[in-house]
Amino acid sequence: AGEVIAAFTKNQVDPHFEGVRAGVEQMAKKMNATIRQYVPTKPNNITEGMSQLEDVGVTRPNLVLFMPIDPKAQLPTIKRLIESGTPVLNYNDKAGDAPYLAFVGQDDYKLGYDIAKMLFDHLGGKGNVVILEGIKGSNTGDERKRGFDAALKEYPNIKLLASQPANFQRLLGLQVMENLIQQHSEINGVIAAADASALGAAEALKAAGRGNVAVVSINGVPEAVEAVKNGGLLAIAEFNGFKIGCVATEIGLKAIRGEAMPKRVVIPGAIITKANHSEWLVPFQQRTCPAAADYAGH
Amino acid sequence: MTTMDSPAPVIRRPQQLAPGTVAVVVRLGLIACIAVLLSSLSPTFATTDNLLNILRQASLLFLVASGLTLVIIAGGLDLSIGANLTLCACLSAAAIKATSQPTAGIAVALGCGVLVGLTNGVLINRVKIPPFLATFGMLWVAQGIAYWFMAGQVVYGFSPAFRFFGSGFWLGVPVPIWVMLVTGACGVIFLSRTTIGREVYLMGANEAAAVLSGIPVARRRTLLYMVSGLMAGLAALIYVARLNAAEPGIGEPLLLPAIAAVLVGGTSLFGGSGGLFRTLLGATILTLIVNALNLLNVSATWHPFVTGAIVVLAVLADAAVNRGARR
Amino acid sequence: MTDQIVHAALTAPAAALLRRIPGVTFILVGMIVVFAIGNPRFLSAVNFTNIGLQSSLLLMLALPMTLIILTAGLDLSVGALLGLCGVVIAELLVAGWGLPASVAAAMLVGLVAGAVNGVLVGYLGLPAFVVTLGTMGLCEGLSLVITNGDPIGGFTPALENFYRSTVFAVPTPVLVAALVYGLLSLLLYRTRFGNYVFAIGGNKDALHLAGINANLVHTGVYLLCSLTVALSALLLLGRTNSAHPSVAVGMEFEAIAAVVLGGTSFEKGQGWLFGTVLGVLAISVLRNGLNVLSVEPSLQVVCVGLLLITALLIDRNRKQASQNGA
Amino acid sequence: MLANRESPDGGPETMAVRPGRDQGTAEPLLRLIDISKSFPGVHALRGVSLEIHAGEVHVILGQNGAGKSSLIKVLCGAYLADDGVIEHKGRRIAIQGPADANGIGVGVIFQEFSLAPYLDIAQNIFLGRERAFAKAGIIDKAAMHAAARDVLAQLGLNYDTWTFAADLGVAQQQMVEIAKALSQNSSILVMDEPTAAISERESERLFEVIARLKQRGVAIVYISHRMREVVALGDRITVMRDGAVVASYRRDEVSPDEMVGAMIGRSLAGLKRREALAAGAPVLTVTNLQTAKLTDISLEIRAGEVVGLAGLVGSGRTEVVRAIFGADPLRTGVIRLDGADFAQRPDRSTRAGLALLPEDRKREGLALPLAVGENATAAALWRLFRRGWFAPSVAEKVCRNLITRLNIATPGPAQFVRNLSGGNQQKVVLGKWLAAGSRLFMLDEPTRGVDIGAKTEIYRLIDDLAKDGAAVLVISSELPELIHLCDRAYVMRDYRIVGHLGRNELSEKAILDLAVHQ
Ligand SMILES: Nc1ncnc2c1ncn2[C@@H]1O[C@H](COP(=O)(O)OP(=O)(O)OP(=O)(O)O)[C@@H](O)[C@H]1O
Ligand SMILES: Nc1ncnc2c1ncn2[C@@H]1O[C@H](COP(=O)(O)OP(=O)(O)OP(=O)(O)O)[C@@H](O)[C@H]1O
Ligand SMILES: O[C@@H]1[C@@H](O)[C@H](O)OC[C@H]1O
Ligand SMILES: [Mg+2]
Ligand SMILES: [Mg+2]
Repeated sequence: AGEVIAAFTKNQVDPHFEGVRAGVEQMAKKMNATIRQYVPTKPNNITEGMSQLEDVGVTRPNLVLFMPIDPKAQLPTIKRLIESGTPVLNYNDKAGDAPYLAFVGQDDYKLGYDIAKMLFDHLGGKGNVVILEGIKGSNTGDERKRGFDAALKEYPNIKLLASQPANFQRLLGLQVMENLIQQHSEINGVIAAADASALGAAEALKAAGRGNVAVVSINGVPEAVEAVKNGGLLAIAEFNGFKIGCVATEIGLKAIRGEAMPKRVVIPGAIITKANHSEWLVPFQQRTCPAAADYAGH
Repeated sequence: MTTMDSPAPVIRRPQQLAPGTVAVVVRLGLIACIAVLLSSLSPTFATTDNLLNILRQASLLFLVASGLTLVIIAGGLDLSIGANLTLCACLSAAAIKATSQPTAGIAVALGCGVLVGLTNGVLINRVKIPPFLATFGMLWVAQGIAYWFMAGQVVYGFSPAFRFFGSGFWLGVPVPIWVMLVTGACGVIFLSRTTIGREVYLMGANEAAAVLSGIPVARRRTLLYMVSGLMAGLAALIYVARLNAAEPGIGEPLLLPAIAAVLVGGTSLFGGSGGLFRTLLGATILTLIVNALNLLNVSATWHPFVTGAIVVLAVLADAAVNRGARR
Repeated sequence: MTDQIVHAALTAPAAALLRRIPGVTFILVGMIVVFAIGNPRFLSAVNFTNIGLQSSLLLMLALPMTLIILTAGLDLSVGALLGLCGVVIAELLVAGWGLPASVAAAMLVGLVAGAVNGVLVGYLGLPAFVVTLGTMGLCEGLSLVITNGDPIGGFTPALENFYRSTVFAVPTPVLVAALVYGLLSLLLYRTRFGNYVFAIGGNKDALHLAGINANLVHTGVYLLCSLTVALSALLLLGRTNSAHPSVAVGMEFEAIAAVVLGGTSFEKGQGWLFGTVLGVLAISVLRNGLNVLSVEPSLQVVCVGLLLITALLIDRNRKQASQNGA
Repeated sequence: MLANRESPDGGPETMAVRPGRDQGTAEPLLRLIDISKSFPGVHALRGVSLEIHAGEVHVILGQNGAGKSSLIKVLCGAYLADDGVIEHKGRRIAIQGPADANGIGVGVIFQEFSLAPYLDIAQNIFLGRERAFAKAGIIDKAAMHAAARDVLAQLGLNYDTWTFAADLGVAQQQMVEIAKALSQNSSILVMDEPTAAISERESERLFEVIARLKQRGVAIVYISHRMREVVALGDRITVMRDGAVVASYRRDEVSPDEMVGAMIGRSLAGLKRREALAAGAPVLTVTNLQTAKLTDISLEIRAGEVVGLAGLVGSGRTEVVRAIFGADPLRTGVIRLDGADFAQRPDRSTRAGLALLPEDRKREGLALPLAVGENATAAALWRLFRRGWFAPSVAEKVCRNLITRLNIATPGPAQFVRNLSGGNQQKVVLGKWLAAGSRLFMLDEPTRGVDIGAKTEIYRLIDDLAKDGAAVLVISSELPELIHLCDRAYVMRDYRIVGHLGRNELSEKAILDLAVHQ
C-alpha cells in the first residue's frame, strides 16, 4: 500500500479525460495509493507528453498509467521507462508494442462500427451522412474511422458526403458543420468521433433549422448523454473514461502488488440511447468504480 | 532607407488616394473577385444562407480581432486575447449556471476581460515588460486559471434568452452579425470622432512624441488593453451562446486567426495606421477563403496553406500599393 | 555583450558586473534551489540529461531566433518549418532516398523558406511578424498537404539512435546544440557578419552607408535561421521517431519568449546570445521541475506565465534600484 | 543611374559642361558636374556643379531643403544621381553605391547619426571595414580596439572603446562619428553639420583637427548653418538654393551678409537684439528641484519674458525642462504655475499651459508617418470638440490657420510631415503648442538644424509669443542666438544652475566663464 501512481491524460479540455482521472483517483483512494496527474500544458502536445514521461522517470513512481498522445512518437520513451524498471500500464489508447503490465481500454474499431451501423439502421439503410473525424494519427481516432468505413461498406445506399477532421473539438465541429450545411442541402446523419465535435455539429444543425438530422458520437460524457435525453444527439457508443480509469488503476496496482492479472482488458461499450441513458447521466465524481473482475473475468 | 531630411519644395502632388483608402479598395476588390468567381462555380455560394453563414463566422472572428486592432494601431500587441476569451467564457458560463441570470454572466465576462486587459496594461506600463512577453505570459496565466476553475468539466446548457446572442436571428440576420456591426460602428466612431481615438494613432506612430504632446500614453494604452479584453469578454459571451457550452479549450485556437484578420485587413504592425473596417474586411476575406475551399470541395488539409498564402499576398499587395512610402 | 561583461569583470567594480547579468539568471538559480529541495532527485544525472535533451531542440530554434530579434525582426515560421522539414525528411526516407539526400532536400526547403522570409523582410522591408505569420501558414499547410494530416513513421532507426547516443555521458543533442551555440557566438561576436547583425537592428541605414549590402546581410540572417531549423529537424525526428505535420507549431512562441527572457530586446539590436541559453534553460528547468515535483497540471500552466512575467520584473526592479542609487 | 560610366575606350568623354563660376587653377581632386536628382514630386538637385580641392575646406551653405545633404549623399553613394558626371583626379568615375565612394577615399560624417547603439565604440568606428582586423574571417578585437583608441586620441579623447554607442551622450556620439570618418584616412572628408550637437569646446577640437587634415592635403566639404564657423573655416563657399548652386566664392571675396542674401534670395537685415518687454507676473517658479540627476534647480520666469538656459552640452538643460514638464520623475522640489501647484505629468502640464519643444524633433517631436494636420493638433486634441465629439473640421481649420500664421511650406494639412524640410517640421512642432494654447513655452534647441530663413521666423515667433504675454524658456547651444533672444539667462554646469545673468551681463564670455569648469 501507499504506492505512488503517475497517471497520464492528454489534455485538460475534454471531459472524457476528467472521467479517466476521476476513475483513477477513486480506485487509488480505495486501494490506498497516491495519484499524481500529468497533463501537458498545451492540449495534446506530443513533445511535452514525451518530456513528462522522461521527467516522471526521475521521480520513480511505483506505477505509470500511460495513454499516448501519439504512439509512434512516444513508444521509444516509454520503452526506456519500462527498461529502467518502472512498471507501466497502457490505458485508453493503444500505445504500440512494449512490455506493459497490461492494456486496459475499449475496442475503438468496434465502437465506430457499432455506432455507424446504429445510425444507418435508424436511417433505414439509406441517406446522406458526413463524418467528423478525430485527430489523425491517434489510435482512437484512426480506429474509429476504420469502424465507420467498415459499416459504410455494408450499406450501399448510404452516401458519404464528406469526411473531415474535427479533432475531437467542439468549435471545430461547429464550424465544419456550418460549412458542410452550406454545401449539402440534404444531410441525414452525422457520425462524430467524439462527443465534443458531435455537440458542436448538433448546435450548428439546430441553428440552421436542421435539428432533425441524426447525430451520433462516441464517448458518453454526461453533457452528451443529456443531449441524447433531449434529442440533440441520437445515440452514443460508450467510450467510458471513468471505467477505464478505475479498471486500469485496479489492475495496475494489483499487478505490482504481485497478483496475476490479465494482460488485456477490453471494456465493452454500450450504445447509449434515449431508452437507456440514465446510468451515464451521473457525474463522474458520483459514480462508483466497477470491479476489474467484471471485465477481466477472473 | 528611411527618408532623410525631408522635402521642402512645395509641389502639389496630383490628387491621389490616401494609402489607407487604397488598402480598403484593394480588399473590397479581392472580396468581389472571389465572390464573382465562386458564384459562377458553385450554385450554393450566392444564397442568402451561405452569405449569412460566412458573415456570421466572420463576425465572431471580427469580435476577437477588433480590440486587438486598436492595440496594434497604438503600437502594441495582445497575445492573450484567446486565453482571455477562454477564461471569460468559463467564468461567465459558471456564473450563469449558478445564478441562472444571463446578466450575471455578461457582467462576469466583461469584467473578467477588462481585468485581464488591465493586468496587461499594468505589466506593460509599470513593469515595462514588452507587450509580446507580457501578453504571452498572461496567455498562460489566464489559461491556467481556466483549467483550474473548470477542473476538466464543461459548463453547458443555457436558456434560449441567452443563446439568442449566439444563435438567434433579428430581422432575418444572425445576432452575432448585428453585434459585429454595432461594435464595429462604435469602434469606427471611437477612432475617428473621439479625442482618445485620435490619440491612438499618434501613440502608435511615435510614442515618445505622443508623450511629449501631453497625451497620457500609459493610461491610454492600459485603456486599449482593457478594451481588447472587453472585446474578448464580449466574444466569449457570443461563443458560449453559440456553442451552448463553455470549455477551457475554445479561445486559444482563435489567437492566430485574429491576428491574421487584423493584418490581412491592412492594419500595420508598425502602429499608427489601420482601422476597424479593415479588420472587418480581413475577417471576411479569411472566412470567405475557407468557405470557398469547402464549396469547391478542396480538402481541409489545404486550408492552412491557402490562409498563409493570403497573408503573404496581403502584405505584398500593401507593399506594392504604398511602394517606398514606408520603411 | 559577452565582451562587455568580460571587460566589466576586468575593469569595473563588481556591482557593475552584477548589473549586466540578466534577471533570468537569478530566477534560474532560485528555481534550481527550490526544486532540489523539493525533490533531491532533481539534481540527479538522469534529470540533467532530461533537462539537456528537453532544452536542446528549443535551443536550436532560439539561438538563430536571437539573431533575428537582434535585427529587430521575428520569425514565427520556425515551428511550422521544423515540422515541414521533418515531414520532408521522413517522407523521402520512406521513399528510399537515403539520409543525405533527404536531409539535403530539407535544407533546400529551409533555404527557400529563409529566402522568402529574408527577401520580403530584408529587401522589401515588410514587417517580419506578418511575413513569417504567412510563411508559418504556408509551411504548416504544406506539411498537412504532403502527409494528408497523417503522421509518418517507420523510417530508419538511425535518427533515433543518433538522438539517444551520448559522448562521454553527454547526450549528443546537447552537444549539437552546444556546437550551434559555439558557432553562432563565434559568428556573432567575432566576425563581420555578427557586427552587421547588431548594426541592422540598431541602424540599418548606417550599415548601408558603410558600403555594406545591408539587405543581403539581413536576408542572410533569415536564411541562417531557416537552415539551422532545417537541420534541427533531424533532432526532432530522432526525438519523436516519426514526423507529424504540426508537432512543432507553437514552439516559435516559446523560442521567442526564451530569447526575450534572456535579455534580448526587439529594439536597437540589444541582446546577448548566452542570455538565450539562460532563457531556454529557465523554461526547461521550470517545466521539468514542476513535473518532478508533480505540481498540479493547471498550476503548471499558470507557472509558465508567471516565469515569463517575473523574470523581466526582476530586471526592471534592478534597473530602478541602480538608477535610484546613482 | 549615373550617366557617367566609363566610355568604351576607357578615357574620359568630351566634357559637356564646365562648372560655371569657379575659376580654380589647380586640378581639383573631385569635380561634380551637372548633378541632378529628383524624388517623386521634388527636384532635390538641379544640375549642381562643384569642385573639391585637396587641402581646402569647401563650405556648402543653404537653407533647409536646399539640397546640401542630397548632394553629399550622391557623392557618397547613398543616392544615385539621375544625371551628371563625377570626375576624380580628372578621370570620370561612377559612384553606384557607398563602396564606390569609399574606393576613392570619400569619408562622411552624416547629419543623422550612423552609429549602431549596441556595437561598441571600436566596432562602430570600423563598421564596414572590419576586414582590416580579420584573420581568416575572425576579427582581432585587441587590434581593433587599439586602433580605435589611436583615432580617438587624435581628437584628444580617451573614451573607453568597449562602451556601447547607446551609452554615450549626444555629443560623445557625434565625436565618435567624427572619429569614424577620420579613421578612414579619407582624401575627401565630408561633414554634414558636425557641430550641431557638440559644445564649443569640442567644436574647437574639431577645428584643430580640420586644420591638421588640411595641411595633410585632405579635401574637406563642410556643411553648417552656423555662419561663424563658415567664416572661420571655409576656403571656398558654395551657396545652394532650391537644389541649384546660386553662388560660389572664395572666402575673401564675400561678406556674411552677402552669403545670407544668396541663400535666401534677398538680403537680411543684421541680427538686432530682441527688444526687452516689461515683465509681468511670474508664470513659472521652480524651487529646489531635484531629480535623479539634477540638484538645486531654482528659477523663475515671468509673463512676457524670454529667459535663456545656457550651458555646455550635457550640463543638464534638457533634463530641467523635461522635469518641469513632468516627462522625468522629480525627487523633490516645488514647481508652481501662476503661483499654484500642478501635477508633474505631461498631460496635466499640457492642459495647464506648458509647452515643451524637444531637442530631437524627429524622435520626440513628430509622428513622422502621420500628416501635418495630425501632428499640428497632437497637443490640442482635447480642445477640438464640437458637441462633445472630436471635430475634424475644427482640427483642419486650426491647422490651416497655423500653416498661414507660421508660414509653413506645405501643400496642406494632409501632407505627410516626413515630406517637410527640417525647418518646416520644426514649425509644425511649434504650431502644435500654439494650437494647444500654451502660455509657458520651453524650447529646447529650437533652431537646431534650421536654416537662417526659418531661424529668423522662429525668432520673430518667440518675440510675438512674449508680446502676447507668454513666458518663454529657451535652451540653445548657440550663444549668439541666446544673447539675441533672451532678456536674461540661467547658466548650468554639472546638472545644477551655477549662475544667472541679467540682460546687461549677457555675453558669450560671461556665459562660458560660468559654464566651463574652472
Ligand atoms: N529620400 C528622399 N525622398 C524624398 N525626398 C527627399 C529625399 N531626400 C531628400 N529629399 C528632398 O530633397 C530636398 C533636399 O533635401 P536635403 O536633405 O538635401 O536638404 P538640406 O539642404 O540638407 O537641408 P537641411 O539643412 O535641412 O539638412 C528636400 O526637399 C528633401 O525633402
Ligand atoms: N529624453 C531623455 N531621456 C533620457 N535621458 C536623456 C534624455 N535627454 C537627455 N538625456 C540624458 O541626459 C544627459 C544630459 O544631457 P542633457 O540633454 O540633459 O544636456 P543638455 O545640457 O540639455 O545638452 P543638449 O545640448 O544635448 O540638450 C545626456 O547624457 C543624456 O544621456
Ligand atoms: O474519446 C476521445 C479519446 O479517446 C481521445 O483520445 O480524445 C478525445 C476523446 O473524446
Ligand atoms: Mg541636410
Ligand atoms: Mg539637451
